[in-house]
This record gives sequence, structure tokens and C-alpha cells, in this order.
Amino acid sequence: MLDSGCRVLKGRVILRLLLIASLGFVALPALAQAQAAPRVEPGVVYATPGGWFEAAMFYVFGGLAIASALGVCVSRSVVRMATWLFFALGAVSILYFLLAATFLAAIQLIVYVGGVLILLIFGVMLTSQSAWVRFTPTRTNLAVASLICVGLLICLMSVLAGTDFGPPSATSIGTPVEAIGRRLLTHYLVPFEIAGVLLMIVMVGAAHLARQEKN
Amino acid sequence: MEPFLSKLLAASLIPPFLTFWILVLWGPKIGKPRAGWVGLIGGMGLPLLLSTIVFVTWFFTGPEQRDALTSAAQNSQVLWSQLGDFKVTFGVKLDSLTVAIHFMVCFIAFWIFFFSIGYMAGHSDCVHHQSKYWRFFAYLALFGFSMLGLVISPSLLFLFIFWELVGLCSYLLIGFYFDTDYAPPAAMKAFITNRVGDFGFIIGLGIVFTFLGTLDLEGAAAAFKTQLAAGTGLFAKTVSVPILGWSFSGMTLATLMGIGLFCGAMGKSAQFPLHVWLPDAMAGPTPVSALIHAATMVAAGVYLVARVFRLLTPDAQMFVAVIGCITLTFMALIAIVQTDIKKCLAYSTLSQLGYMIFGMGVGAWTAALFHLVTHAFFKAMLFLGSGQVIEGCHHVQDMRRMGGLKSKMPVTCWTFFIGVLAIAGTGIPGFHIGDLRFGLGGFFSKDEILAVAYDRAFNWGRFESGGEHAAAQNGGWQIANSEREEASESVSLAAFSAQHKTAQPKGAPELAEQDAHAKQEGRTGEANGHGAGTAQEAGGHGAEEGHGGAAAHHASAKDPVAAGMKALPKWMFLFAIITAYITPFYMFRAWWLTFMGKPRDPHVHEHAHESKMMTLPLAVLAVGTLVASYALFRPMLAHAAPVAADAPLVVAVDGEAHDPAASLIALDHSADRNPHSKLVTIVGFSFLVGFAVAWLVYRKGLGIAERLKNTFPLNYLHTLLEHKYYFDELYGFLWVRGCRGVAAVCGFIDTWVIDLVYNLLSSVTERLAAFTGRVLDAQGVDGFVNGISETADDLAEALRRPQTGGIRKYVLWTVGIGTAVIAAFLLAPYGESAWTVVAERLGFGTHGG
Amino acid sequence: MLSWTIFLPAIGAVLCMFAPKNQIKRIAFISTLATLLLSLLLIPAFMGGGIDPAGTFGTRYGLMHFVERLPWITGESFTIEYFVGLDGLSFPLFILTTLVGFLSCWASWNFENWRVNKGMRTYFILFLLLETGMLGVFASLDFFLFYVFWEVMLLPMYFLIGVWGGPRKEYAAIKFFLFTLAGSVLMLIALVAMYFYSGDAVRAAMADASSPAGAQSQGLVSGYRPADAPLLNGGTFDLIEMATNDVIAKHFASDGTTFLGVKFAVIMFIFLFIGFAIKLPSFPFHTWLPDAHVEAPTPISMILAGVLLKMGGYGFLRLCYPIFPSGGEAWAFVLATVGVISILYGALCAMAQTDFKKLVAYSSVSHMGYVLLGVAVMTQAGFQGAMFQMLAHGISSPMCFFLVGVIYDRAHHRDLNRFGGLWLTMPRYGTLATIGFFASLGLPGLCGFIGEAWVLIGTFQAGANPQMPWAYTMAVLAAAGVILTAGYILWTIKRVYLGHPHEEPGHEMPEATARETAILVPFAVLCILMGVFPSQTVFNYCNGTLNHILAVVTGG
Amino acid sequence: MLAIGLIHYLIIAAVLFCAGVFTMVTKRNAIGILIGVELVLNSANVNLIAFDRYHGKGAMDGQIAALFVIVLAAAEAAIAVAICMNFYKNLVTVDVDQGDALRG
Repeated sequence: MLDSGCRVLKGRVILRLLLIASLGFVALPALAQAQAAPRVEPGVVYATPGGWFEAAMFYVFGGLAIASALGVCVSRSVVRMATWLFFALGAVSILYFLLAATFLAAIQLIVYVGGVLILLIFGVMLTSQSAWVRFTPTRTNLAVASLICVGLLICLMSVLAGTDFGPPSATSIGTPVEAIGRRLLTHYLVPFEIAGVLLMIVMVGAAHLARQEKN
Repeated sequence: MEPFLSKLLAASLIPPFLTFWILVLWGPKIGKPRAGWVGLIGGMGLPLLLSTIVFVTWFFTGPEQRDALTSAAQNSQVLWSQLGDFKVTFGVKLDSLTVAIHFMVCFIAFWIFFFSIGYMAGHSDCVHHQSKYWRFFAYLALFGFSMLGLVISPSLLFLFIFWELVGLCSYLLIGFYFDTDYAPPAAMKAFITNRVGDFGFIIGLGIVFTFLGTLDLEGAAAAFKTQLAAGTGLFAKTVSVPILGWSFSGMTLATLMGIGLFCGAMGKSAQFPLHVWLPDAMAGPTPVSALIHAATMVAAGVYLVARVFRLLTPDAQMFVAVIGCITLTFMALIAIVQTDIKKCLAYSTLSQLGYMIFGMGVGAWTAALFHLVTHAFFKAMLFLGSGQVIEGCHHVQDMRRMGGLKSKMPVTCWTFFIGVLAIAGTGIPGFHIGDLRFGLGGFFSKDEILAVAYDRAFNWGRFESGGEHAAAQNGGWQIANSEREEASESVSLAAFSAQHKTAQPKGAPELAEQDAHAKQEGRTGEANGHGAGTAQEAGGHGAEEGHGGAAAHHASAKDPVAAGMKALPKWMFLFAIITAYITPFYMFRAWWLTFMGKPRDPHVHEHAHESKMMTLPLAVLAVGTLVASYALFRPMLAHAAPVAADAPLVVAVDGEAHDPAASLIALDHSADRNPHSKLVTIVGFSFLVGFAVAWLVYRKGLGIAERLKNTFPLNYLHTLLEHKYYFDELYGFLWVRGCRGVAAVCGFIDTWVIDLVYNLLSSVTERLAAFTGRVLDAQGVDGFVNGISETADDLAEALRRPQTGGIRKYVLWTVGIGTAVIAAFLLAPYGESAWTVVAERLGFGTHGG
Repeated sequence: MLSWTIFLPAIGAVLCMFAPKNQIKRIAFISTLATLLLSLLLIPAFMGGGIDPAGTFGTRYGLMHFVERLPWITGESFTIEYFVGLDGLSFPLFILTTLVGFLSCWASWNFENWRVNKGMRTYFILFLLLETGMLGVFASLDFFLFYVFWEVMLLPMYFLIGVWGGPRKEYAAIKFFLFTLAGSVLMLIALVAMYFYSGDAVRAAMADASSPAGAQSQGLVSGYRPADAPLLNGGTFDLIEMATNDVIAKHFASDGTTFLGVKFAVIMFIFLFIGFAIKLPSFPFHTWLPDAHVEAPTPISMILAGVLLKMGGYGFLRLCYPIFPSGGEAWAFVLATVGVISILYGALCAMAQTDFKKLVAYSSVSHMGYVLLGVAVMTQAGFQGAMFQMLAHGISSPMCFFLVGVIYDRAHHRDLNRFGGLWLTMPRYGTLATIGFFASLGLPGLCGFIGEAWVLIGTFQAGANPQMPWAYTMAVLAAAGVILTAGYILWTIKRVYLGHPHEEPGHEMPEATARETAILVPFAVLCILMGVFPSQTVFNYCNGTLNHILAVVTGG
Repeated sequence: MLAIGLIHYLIIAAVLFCAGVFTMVTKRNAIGILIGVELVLNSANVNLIAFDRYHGKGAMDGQIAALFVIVLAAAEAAIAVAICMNFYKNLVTVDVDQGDALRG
């Protein structure tokens, strides 16, 4: 009784947090752009690398991304994981903003946060006896997994540390959506088409797979 | 004669001990009323008898003979055990202090035992058909044994042992109602908080034993003196201990030792940071609160400080004073808002204990002990009175529901009032007929402590100016003074005084003379002697009269400034004064709310009654409060003062210096600085003020107080006080939760980290064994052909095994192998160049690697 | 007489093998009782401090009593003797073993009601063999014999836990076995190495031309050796010889003597140390203990805590320090650190437990940490404190385990949070429990205090030694353990014995039976006696020997 | 520290990647594994876009690749959820450890 009450309460808190976070995801990018990328000429937005605001935003949202990713790792219940994933994806979208990829950031928010995540939640709701059901992995499993993942991380970091990427190329990139569109429909036309076909197949396939069999 | 007294004191331990075992083993058979009487007679009656004999004999023994007896008792100790190659002996410390405290404990305990019989008579003490009646008296007897043992202990080790035993009794008695929800945690809190103090005590003990080479009090003091003179051992090096933002760098080990020992006292006497357990300890039966948590055990901390006084450096003393000062003020403030009658008394006890500790800290050795005795009398009486009230009101403890009990309990009412008067320090200030002054116990004892504090705070200049004067004469002082500033210097302040003494023996004859003057005046009680202003003259005078030699030597050892005794910060004196006004207020409030006014809860009032068995002890203790403490104990304690005066390093400031042999610094009695006359104006009438304010506020019940409580600045203060400055919450969070958190982490580590490592090791070994057994051995044994097929089989098996069907395992393997490849790349000797190739292909350079 | 005492339980075991089923318990009971009584007869010889007045038996090593020595396995190149004897170090532990053995045998009386109540015959046979093994370990003075007894003790223990244990008994038994075996392997290496190195030393001394006559007496026959004893013709397993023979001692301590490229004394010391530290158990090697204790049946837990743990401490004092004093000096800091960690870590782990038995098991880790600390600082007070702590713990911890066992028999669980108010329902038991737990807490007047206080003071004293400036810190940290100990024990008492009775249907808690009381009372009495009269009960017997050992260690 | 460069983003991507892998490996819930996959894909995207930003040739290849990744991820998610539901239908659980019918 008490336990379920707690859950309800927690659910409310999570809901509230989600709302606030969504607002933040909408509001902050605008701010980020306003500060970090002053409009130099109409239509093209230039980022100013090295601004303090960029650094602050990076650390805040980079940190949020990492923290949320770790949250995904340590959460037991799948609903919690999805919530953490939401934060991680949102934070990553802010990073896209900082990388001057505004279009992708928007796509990230719309497709991922708006679409995939909802899909996942649907999956949870449709497949589980209880949304809070937990399957605990074994101790050994956890230990080996953390060993390998930490090892991988160390490897990646040492690669990063050991590589000199050279000076950034001087091109300052904005996000001309128009240019992306143009390029998609010219240089990347074939992949674009294939992706379209794929999506269609996916729709059909998913519907087929999820269909209730009548017997 | 010689062994007689010490044997009597030692013998006083036996009856309570036997009584304890008799009650434990045959308690249920002895039955309800009889067990109480057994406890009374065996537990305290016989010791009181013995103690009375000792006390009376001692009272009529001359000072020289007393000293002889002391050393005789010191020399007739028996071997108890060995500690390394050091022999731990047990015996009796026989001096005025022991005799006085021993008698006081016996006397008060006897009447409280007596009271307990009445108190427990009406008690429903049968739980699960098991009477706890006998258990109560068994614990009381054990407590009697431990407390008397504590008092007569000649060595720090035994002090510690009995110290813990009284702690145990306190634990058992607080938890007497152990079938309730509130008593067990309170008992546990008391014990553990005391253990925190004991932690310091043990460290102190360790330092004493390591550096002074003995645990015996006398031996330790002697060794302390020697080391001080030589500047070795404890004084050879300084340690740096940052605590609470104060950096105690430059503190000698001796100071640390003193603080360590004092930590024990902080626990037992519930001084400031460790005070939290005492209010909770009120969960025990009321006689227990009276005996243990007001009169005797909590005073043991003060007794300990008195005993180790000779081992305290001036810095340690100042620490003691600060702690005492904080306790006495802040606990008194809490007492104002308490509504539980016992809690109110508990906070008052805390505050009064703070007074004693403060007194010890400022050097008012005799006065602090005197206050201990007077306080024991009146506080025991107050607690017994509250016990009477609680028992009479059927365990209602809330003063807001009482009121008007005077008509139902007249004896209790008036004895309680005597207690209130005594604790408030009621007397006729500034008035005396000959040597006779008029007042109740607290009047004298508090006055003495405050007088010394005043002297330390305001009149200290007389030594410092004297010092300057001397410095002008021979420069030795200046060296001492200037080098004293250098905290990092590795030789202690005290050692300076010693060096100074040897290097410049003529340094301070004038001070000696001044001392002598002041003392003389203190003795005769004249207020018009020579002051510090005439020090130069007096000094010259002294030198002319050839007081050099021994007197000078002695005085320089007693030179307070050179020894590092600083003037008391004035705020500390101020705090003590403020408390002197607060105390009458809250005590009068408690009395008035309980006994006077209109009954606020008719139900409680109707059933209230008074019990004969319980009124007798009240009356006896009231008489004790009125007369006995001053007449009997004051001279006794004054005689004990040389114990402190002998302190090698610290100058024991003392109020009156009754004994001419005691080489204490007496107060400055010059006309314009006489602390007593100053105090008459400062606090002389504080009790009247306090009473009056309390009467004004509470004369019509709780209405005014309620309104005051809700007005602006007071409401915040009230909340703060009501939550006791949030100490319980803080400690609960910091220590209890913190400790359990760390414990949980440790438990986690144990099963998840350490065990995991071992389990992994074993499973690796197992796999290895499986490998060697299955692959290597089979090949070796079964020969080549078989081997091939086996190998093929094994290979198939090996290939089959990874295909577990488990998706997560696949991911794990993939990532693991990927990681291994990257790691191999990075770690391999040619990895760097290979990586360089890859990186260059990708258009990046590498550095470092 | 000593051999009789050692092998009496084994004789009982043989009798059990052929006795009718209903007599088994009785035979076991009588043989352990007889062993106890026989061992008590040994006491008078030790009255008066055990200092050898005549100096016949190795003046530097205290007086050996009841020495029996016979050639056992002797060949051309080696000599293994049956060499037993008791001195002030082993004697109190010997008595402790017989006492705990007897009482835990009595505690097995309700065997029929156990979870696993089959195979009573095997159980008691193993039990008695175990006791013989333990007695042999304490009595043997020949390293090889010591090792044999050590292993003899190990196997019965494995089966006693693994067969009659709780739900995870197999895991616990194997863990116990592997841990101890790992220690034994290191000890075996040390055993062999010490044999050959001592042989080297003796041969070198014999070959030394400068003292042809002296070599014989110096190198081959030390002062206490009887004339007809077999000559050393190579090396020795004789523990006393190794500790007191100057030639061997010099060779062992020399910087030039190395093993695997490390200084011999240093590496041998650490080999032996790990072997004994596992048994003690000290911090990183302690994890077998909680599991073994939790799974083992109550009497076996009592033996485990009361006697087996002491073998670690005994090993330090008998083997590590006298034979490799320089190793002790080299490792002092590490050992003291490990000891302090054990104290604090054990106490904290105990605080985190909800299983009553596990809590007591971790408290053992904490308490034995004091032993390690006391030994590591190498002061008289430290050695005495360590010895006393071993004995005190040998009394208080079996008592605590039995106390847990008593309520486990009634409630069939050990969850601390599901008890409460037992002092009301079981007042007699509650009183005894209070004594036991307060003894464990280290309350003055009970046995736990003396050991802790002596060790702490000894540690402080060591701080004055310029080589051990860290000792003050250690002492302060160890003293902090006192608070933690009070914390977890009082918390336990509060949860189990105080408060409201927490009754669960079907598990009423009747008062302790007469048998249970009779087992608890000797423990309680000893707790009090040892606390009040530490000299008369312990120090008078062992101080002489301990001081001798310390003299050997510090080269006095 | 203040100047944010390529390496910073790469570090975040690395951490995200490892977290995703960890999630995939340790979660027994099928949806949990899916969530891990999403994390991994995202980390790849971060890499792509970061490289594009700092070392791109102005042709936005990185961004477009990321775009495709997102599209594919959405498709993958849809299919995977459908598979999950099928899995659930057959085994009445989403514990992937139960689905080891393909064990060799």
C-alpha cells in the first residue's frame, strides 16, 4: 500500500521533472544561439568557438548527458531507464546545437525524444506484466560487464589522448537547412531513396510483426 | 590508625558489591519490599556508616597527620596486575578530597535509596510476570560500588575502570524501563556518547603512561613536575592539531594529554559537544536521575578534572574553561523553554555542571568542588521533589498540566523551593557578621567561582604589570614574553618558565611578596590592603627584607603569567554572569508552574498525593542544603586545596585560600578591585531579578509566556531552544547516519569487492583446471590419433559453447574482443607505429601514444 | 600426561566408532570432560609465573613443562621428532581449548533437533578428532608435528561445516578449506625452507675452523637438549632450537641469507604471517570467517571462534616473532596497519549486518585485530595484551555464539530486526547475554577490557620507540574502534534484548534450559573473573614466557 | 579547459558508447537492451557531427550521415519494439535470457 503510494508520488515527481526539462530543451537552445552564434549575415548562423557560454553549456549538458547515460546503466526498472534516456538524448541534442548542427538537433528532439522514446514506452507498456518489473543480472555478469566497459573506455580514452587531430579546419559551419536539403537530393539522392524504401518496409514489417494472430 | 581509615574506605566497597550479587542471584526470592531494604542497608547503609566514621575522624585530624595518612595510604597499595613490566596497584587515595566526596556520595545515595523504596513501591514493575523490583536495587548497589570505587581510586587506570562501570550502571538504569520505546535508545545514546569521551580519556591515559611512565596519580604528578623542570618528555615537542578552525599548533603534548583526559570528563559530565545524552537520560526512573544524573555520576567528570588538575597545562585549563562556559550558558537557555519538569532540571544540571567545569578551568579548584557538593545536595533534592510530583501525579511530567500542587504536597513544595533558592544563589550579599555570612549553598559556591573568574578577567593585569616591571629590571622576562609569541617554537611556554627560573632566579621576589600580601588580606578578610599598584614598592620591600632564596624560587614556580596562564577573556565572565540571571528565572518558573497558581489540569490535581516514605529524604536533604554543605564540606575542601596548589605548572587560583599552607594565588582584595564587592553589585541580587521576572511572566499561568513565545524575535529563539540548537538532529545525521552509512559501505565492500575477487580467483582456477584436465591431459594420455579426434571434438565443443543463444552474451563477447583488440593495439610494442599508420591514413597525426 | 591429554579425545573417537548408538553422546561428553579435568591437573606446574629458575630448558624461552620428546621419523638426513611441551604461551590456550571443547560438546547435546540430524556417530568422531588436532597444535614444539596437527584439525572442520551446516554449507566449507589450505601451503614452504637453511647454518658453523670444539656444542646441541637426543645432522624442525640457537638465529637474520632473492627473514616472516593471518583472520583474508560461522552449527562456531582463531595469534608468538625477529621489525608498520584496519573495518562491517551470527563473526575480526596490533608493536604490554585478548575472546566469543545459537534454536532465524524484548521473556538468558556482550564490548571488570586496554597502552608505548613513530596514530585509530564496538554491540542489545517482545506466531521464546544455562554460566563466570583478576587468571601464567619471547625478539 | 574542442565531444561520445554497451550487456529486459542500442547510436552521431564541425570540408557529410543514422535508428526501434512484442507474446516475458532457443 505504502509502497505503491511512494511509486505514485515518484511518478508525479518524474512527470514534473519531465515537463520542466522539456521546457528547458526548448528554451535553452535559443539562448545558446543568441549568445554563441550571433547572426553575422541573414540566413547563416555562425558559431563562435571558445565563448564562455559555449563552455558552460557544454559542461552542463555534457555532464547531464554523461550522468543520464550512467543513470541508464544503473537503473533497474525499464521506466527509469527510459526516463534517463530521455535526459541523455535531450542533452545530446543541446550538444548538437553547440556543434552548430541546429537542424540535426531539432531532428534529434523530434525523432528521438518525440518518436523513439514514445515507441519504447509503448513497448514497455505492451510487453510487461508490470512497468516496474526487474530482472537482476548476476554478480559475475555485472563484474565482467563493468570490467569490459571500463576497459573499453580506458582504451578509447587512450586512443583519444594519443591522437593529434590537428587544427580544426577553418570552415565555420552554420546549419543551412537548405544546403542540407539540396545535398540530400543531389549527392545523396540514392541513399535517400533507399532510406525511404527502408522506412516503408519497416512500417509494413513492424505492423506485421506486432499483429495479433487470430487463432 | 594509619591503615585504619584507608581500610575503612576500601571496605566500603564490599557491602554494595555483595549486595549486588545477592540481589542478582536471589533477588526474586527475597521479594518485593525486602529487596529494597536489603539494597538500602547493604548497598548504602553500611558504606555510609563507614564513611561517617572516616569523615568524622578526618574532620578532627590535624593537617600534618592528614598528610602522613595520605602518604601511608599511598604506600600501602596491593598489586593488582602487570602492565608490561609496570606493576598496577590498587589501593585507596586518602586525602581530604576523597573523604569529602566519599561522604557526600554515601550520604546522598543513602537518602536516594531510601526514597527509591517509596518510589518503587507504587510502581507497576511486573512485566511478563517478572518483577524488576530487585533488579533496580541490584543496579543501584552496583552503582554504589562503582561510584565509591571511582572516588577512592588512586590511579588513572582504576579511575577509568570504575568510570566505565558507573557508565554501565547509568546505561542499565536509564534503560530500566527497557520494554518501552524511549528508554533503550536513551540508554544506548548515553553509553555511546560517554564512549566518545572515553576515547579521549584512553588517549590521555596512553600519553600519561608512555611519557610519565606510570598511571598512579601521585607518580604521574611527580613525573610531570620533573619533566616540566627539565623540559623533556611531554614538553619536549609540540604537536599541531587543527580542531574546529582553531589551530592548536604549538600545543605541547602535555596540553594534548590534559585535553584528552578532560574529554572523559566531557562525556561523563555531559559538557558541551557531548551534552546530548543527559536530557535523554531522564528516561530512567526519577531516583536514578537524582542520584546518577544530578548528584554523583555526572559530577564524576568534575571530580576527574580535580584529580588530574596537576596534569593540566594552562592551555588545557583554558580549554576546560571555554567548554564549561559554553555549556553553562547555552544549556541554561534551553532550560527556559522546557516544559517537562525533569528535562528542565536536566538542563539546569547541565548548566550547573558547566559552572563547575568553568570553575575548574579558571582555577577555582576549591570553589568548583564546593559547588559540586552544594549542587549535589540541592539538585538531588530537586529531583527527588520532582520524583514525588511525578509519582503523585501518576507519571505526568508536563509542567503545563500541573499547577497548584502546593495544597496537595506541602512538604515537597517547600523543600523544592529551598532547592530553587539554593540553586539561584540566594543570600544576603555583602553582609556579614564577623565571619558569618548568610546564604544558601549555591550562594557561596557560585560567588566563589565568579569571584575567581572576575579576578582572572579583570585583575590579571597586576601580574602582567609586575612582569613588565621585572623585565625592566633584568630582561629575562622579555625573552620569555617575546618568545612566547612564537607558536611554532618547539619548547613549551611552561618550559620557559622553568628555564627562566633556573636562568634568572632573582626574577620575581616582588611577586612573591605581592602574593603574600594578597593572601594575607584574603585570610583576614580586610578589603583595604596593598594592591598591585604598589608592587614595586612591595617588591623592593621584600628584597630588602631578604625574602630571596626559597620564597623567590617558590613564587616563580607559581608565577601565573610566566607559566602561561593568560587573563580570562571577558566574554566568558560575561556569559557566567548572564547565566546567573537566567538560572533563578527558569528555576522559579519550574517551581511556580508546578506548585503555585491555579491547577491547570483538574484531573492531575485531584489525584495528586504525597508519600511519607519519600518526604523524609526531602527534608533531610533540605537541611543538608541549608547548613551542612557550608559548615562541613567547605573547610574540608579548603584543606584539600593543596592537592591542586601543588600543581607544578599551573597556578591554582583560589577564592579565599583558607589554609595558610596552601600556596594559591589569592584574589586581589584591594579596595577598588575586590571581586566580592564588585560581585555584590553585579550579580548579588540576580536571584531577586530572576524571581521577579519569572513571577511577572508566570503569575497568571501560561498566558503571557504563550504570547511572548509568539512575538517576533522570541519565536525564532524559542524554536531554536526548543530544538536544543538542533544538536540531536545534527548528530543523528552526522554520526549515526554517517556511521551506519560507512558501515553499510564496508559491508558492501566485503561481499561485493573482496569476496568477488576471491570468487573470481577460484573460478579462474576452476576454468584453468578444466582446461588442463580436458585438453592437455586428454591429449597427453590418449595419444596422437585420439588426440586429433578429441581436439576436433573439443574444437567443435569449444565452438559450440560460445553459441549460447543469449543475446547479451554475444554483445559481451563482441565488445570484449573489440576491447581486447584495441588494447592489444595500444599495448603491443609495435602498436604505436601501427596506430600511427592508421591515424595517418585517417589524416590525423599522433603524439605521445 | 600431556600426551594423554592430547590423545584422550582421539581415544574417545575410537570408542565412539564401536559404541552403540545411544551411548555416543555420552562417550563424547565424558571424554571431553575427562580431557578438561586432565588439563586442569596441569595447572599447578605453572603457578608462579613460569620463569625457569634453573635455566635448564632454554633460559631465553621461558620454562617448558611436560616435555615429551621421542624420535618419530628419523632418517639419514633428517630428524622429525614427536616433541610436545607446554610453556606459559601455549598452556593457557591449551586449557582454553579443553574448556571450549567440553562446553561445545555439551552444546551439541541437542543434535537430534538440528537441521541436519543424521550421522551423529560421524559427527562426534570428527568432533573429537578436531579437539585432538587443536590440542596438538598448541602443544607441539616440532614444526613438522605442528604442521601435521594443523592439517589434522583442518579436515574434520571441513566436514563438520560442510555436512552439518546451514543452507550454504558447501560454499562455506570449501571457502574455509581453501583459505586455510592457502595458508598451509605458505607455511609448508616456510617449513621446508627453514629446515634446510637451519641445516646450512649448522654445517657452516661446524666447518668453521676457528672454533672446532665450540661448533659441536654451539651448533648441534643447545643448552636444553638432553644428551641422548638425536643429533642434528642437517637441519631442525625444533621450534625452540630455531628460536634460541645463536648460530641459526644469526644465519636467519643475516642480510646475506636470501630466499627467492629476498632477505630470508623478511620473506619467511611474511609467509608464516599470511598463513596465520588467514587463521586469525585479519583484514584482507577474513572473508571466509563470516561464511563459515554463519553456516557452521553452533558448537562448531564456538570452537571456530574460541580456539581456531587463536591459532593465528599463537603462531605469531610461537613462530614468527621468536624465529624471525628482524622480519617482525621490518613488517611492523604493515602488520599494525592491517591490525588497525581489521579493528575498524570489522567493527563497521559488524554494524552493517542484520544476521546475528554474522555480526558476532565480524566482531571477531575486529577483536582479533587488537591481537595483531598488540603483537606488531613488540612491547611487553602489547604482547601481554594480545595474549589476554586471545584468551578473553576465546571466552566471550564462544559465549556469544552460543547465545545466538540458543535463540536460533527457538526462532529458527537470526534476523536481528525480528527479535526484541528477549530480556523480558527470557530474563536469565538475557542477563547472561548482557554479560557476554558487554565482555565483548570491552567493559572494565569483564574480560574484554584488559586485552584492549593493554594493547592500546602498549601501542602508545611503542610510539616512544623512534622506529615506530606511527604508533601514536595507530593507537588513536584503534581507540576509535572502542566507540564503534560500543555502537554495534549496544545497538544489537537494543534490538534483540530490549524493547517490546517481538513475537511471531509459532515461535515463542521459552527461558533458557538448565543445560543451556549450565553452558553459559562457566563462560560468564570466567568473563568476570578474568576481568577482575587478570593476574591470577592469566598474567601470572603467561607473562614470564611472553617476556622471554620479547627478550628473544628484541635481542635482550 | 574553457575552449571546447573536438576532443571534448569525443570524450562524451566515448562515455556514452561505453554506457550504452554496459546497458546492453547487463539489462535482461529487451527494452533495456534497445535503450542501450539507442545510446550507442547517439554516441556515434555525436562523433559524426563533432568531426563534421571541426574537420568537415563544408560539405556537411557528417551531418547527413548522422541524419541517416537517426532515420535508421528510428526504423530499427520500430522493428525492435515489434520484435519485443512478439517475444513477449511467445514467452510471456521480456527477459532476453529466456530466449535462448538458438543455443548451440
